[in-house]
Amino acid sequence: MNPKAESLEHPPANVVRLGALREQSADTIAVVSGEAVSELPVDLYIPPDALEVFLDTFEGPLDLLLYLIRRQNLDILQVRVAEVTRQYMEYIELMHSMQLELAAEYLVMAALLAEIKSRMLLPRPSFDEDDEEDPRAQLIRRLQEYERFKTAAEEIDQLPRMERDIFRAYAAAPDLGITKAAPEVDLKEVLIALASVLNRVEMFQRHSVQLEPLSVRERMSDVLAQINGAPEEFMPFVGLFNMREGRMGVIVTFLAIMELLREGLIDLVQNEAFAPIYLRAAVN
Amino acid sequence: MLERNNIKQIVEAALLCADQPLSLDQIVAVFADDECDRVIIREVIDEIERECEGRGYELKRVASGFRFQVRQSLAPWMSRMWQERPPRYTRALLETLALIAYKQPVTRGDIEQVRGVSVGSNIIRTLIERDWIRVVGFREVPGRPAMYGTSKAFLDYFGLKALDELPPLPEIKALLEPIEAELAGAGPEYAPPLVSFEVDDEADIEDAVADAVDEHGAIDVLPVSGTERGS
Amino acid sequence: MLERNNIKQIVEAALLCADQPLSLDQIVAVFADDECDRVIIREVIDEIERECEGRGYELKRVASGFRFQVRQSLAPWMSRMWQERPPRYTRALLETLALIAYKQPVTRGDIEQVRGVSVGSNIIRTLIERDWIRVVGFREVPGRPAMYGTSKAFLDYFGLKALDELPPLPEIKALLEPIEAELAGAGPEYAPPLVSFEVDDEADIEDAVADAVDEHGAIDVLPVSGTERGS
Repeated sequence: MNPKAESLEHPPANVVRLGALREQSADTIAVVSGEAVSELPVDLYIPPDALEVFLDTFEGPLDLLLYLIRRQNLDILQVRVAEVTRQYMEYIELMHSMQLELAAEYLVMAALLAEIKSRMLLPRPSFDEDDEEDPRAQLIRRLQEYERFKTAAEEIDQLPRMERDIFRAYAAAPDLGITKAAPEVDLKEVLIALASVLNRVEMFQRHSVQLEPLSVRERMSDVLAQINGAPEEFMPFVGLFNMREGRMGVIVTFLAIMELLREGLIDLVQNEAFAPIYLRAAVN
Repeated sequence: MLERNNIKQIVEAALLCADQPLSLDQIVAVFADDECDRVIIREVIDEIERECEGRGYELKRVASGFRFQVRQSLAPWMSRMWQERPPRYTRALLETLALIAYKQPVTRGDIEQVRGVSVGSNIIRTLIERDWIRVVGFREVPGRPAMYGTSKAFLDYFGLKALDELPPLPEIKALLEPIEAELAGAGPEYAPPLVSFEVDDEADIEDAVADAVDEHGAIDVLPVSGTERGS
Repeated sequence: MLERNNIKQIVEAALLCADQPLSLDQIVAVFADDECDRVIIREVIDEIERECEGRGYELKRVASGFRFQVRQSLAPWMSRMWQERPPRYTRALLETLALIAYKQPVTRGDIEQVRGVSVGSNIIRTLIERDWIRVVGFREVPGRPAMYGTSKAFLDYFGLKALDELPPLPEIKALLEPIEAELAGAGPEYAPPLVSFEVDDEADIEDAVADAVDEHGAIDVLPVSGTERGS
């Protein structure tokens, strides 16, 4: 291989885009230093180590292709099929560990690019065969259509909105004599709602939600509220136990404190051995 | 230092968008250090109070601070706004409540993670106003999200002495089965209720449909002529 | 008939303590029949709107009615009052929302067609729970997919009166022009402008190409020898 051609195939920093080149004569597309070059020096695209970051950034193959065209000046129609395929396979490998359903869509897109490329290598069919649309036109249209809505979404995100830019002005109601009627709820409704959400969780992910015994959960809330309501920063450990609750009550409180500790929500503080133990809200 | 008039606008706005009375300290905290001082804020509050004269609301001083409140004399009209049948709670609210009950103490983020859906702040506000949940602390992570737990009022409303009187999970799952069976068994035979309405003028159709949608949720429109029914 | 000033106070108070924006009808309903009429209420609303000038809040008209809101320019101070950060929405959710807003009624399939990825059901659920979208009908194709449209609550959330206040949908932007031109009918005859340059030394070719690319954007390199042209 001629060293000149070699160096052109791997241009140093910015990718030279040899656009609009159609391979009419199949093999020779340019002569550099008297040597025929049959592969385009279009190198992709994304440094491999940035792959993982990028994956999170893209909303799918259309988004990725738009980026490659707009930012990296990739001429998608000149892509080397082998290279695209290799890169897409890398994506798919990564996605395998992340979100499987995306992979298929990237795969379809890689196949489409390969199809476009292979058609361009074949002899051009006579023109008015309008039974089937040129896949390039189709792809470009889809990319353009996607780009419109991608931009529209960005604009919607910029609109002033409640909770971030718009704040409603309220005044408290006077004493109305009647209580503002609140919706009635049957406990069963709450439970059915819970059942359905748990059901959904199981449908989407394998691990199910783990729940502590409810008495412990409830006590965890109480303990936290007490600690946060304490005027000083520290709450004496023994002060949390209500001896009138009996042995069971003490155990529940103890388990609640242990669970809060495990979840990193509180800290236990003791100055020296056998000194009183204090609790406080966890600080980082 | 901000202009006095600007300070007044900000104090007024802060009092109007807070969902609780604001103490003087809380109002001061809305400003950056060099933007104004306590003395001016005090003066501005007095001004705001005076300016409410003749309006439908007044600035009230309550134990925990200042808040705007509609004048007591207007109560008869205000109560007309709430005489309608109370709306029903959404599924999202009930799921959120259930998750708080069973997983407390939890943050909004925890709930969102389980539900896979973002939880609107209005849901949390409604539950707090109803006094069914309360903030029991803050998680010491960036953003210091509030952690919620259920309240005594929650137990009282549902007639429970303690939280562990709620049924354990396996029983809850069993609750869902008859409903699913019903849905599955209904199969292709399931027929949505028919809503019919007549219109004389074609131009009225849209209005009629819009009304029906308001009342029944989504509807299909089937063509019907005379007394015949389309399939 | 109530005094005008009294009516104004009541309207102001109702707007301040309602949970939602109030429509004209809802404001009218606060009064007994003989207390005032629609025309006066309209006038009073205009007056209230004018009187907000110079205050920290304004009367805003959105899709479902009127509401008081803090002046936009004061938002930076208001956000200091909230410990929790406002919710952020993912690109996937915003793109889905944009498609529904601009192309309604659309099915999930329509959205997937444009975005090129499947739309997670949690996105649709979030949008429905936030009450921003709703099912407006079903498309009569196999599977009868639901068609979605946006709601008034969506417009309210973004402070809009109607859909046409959304920014206009961006126009189609050119992409890969030479190919578009060819596809548009220039056909195989389409010839890009020729750029020619001579090099004495073979080693200069790369530089010359790079310069030409800088100047003309994408170029093709065609083999040329002497004064002959390659095709």
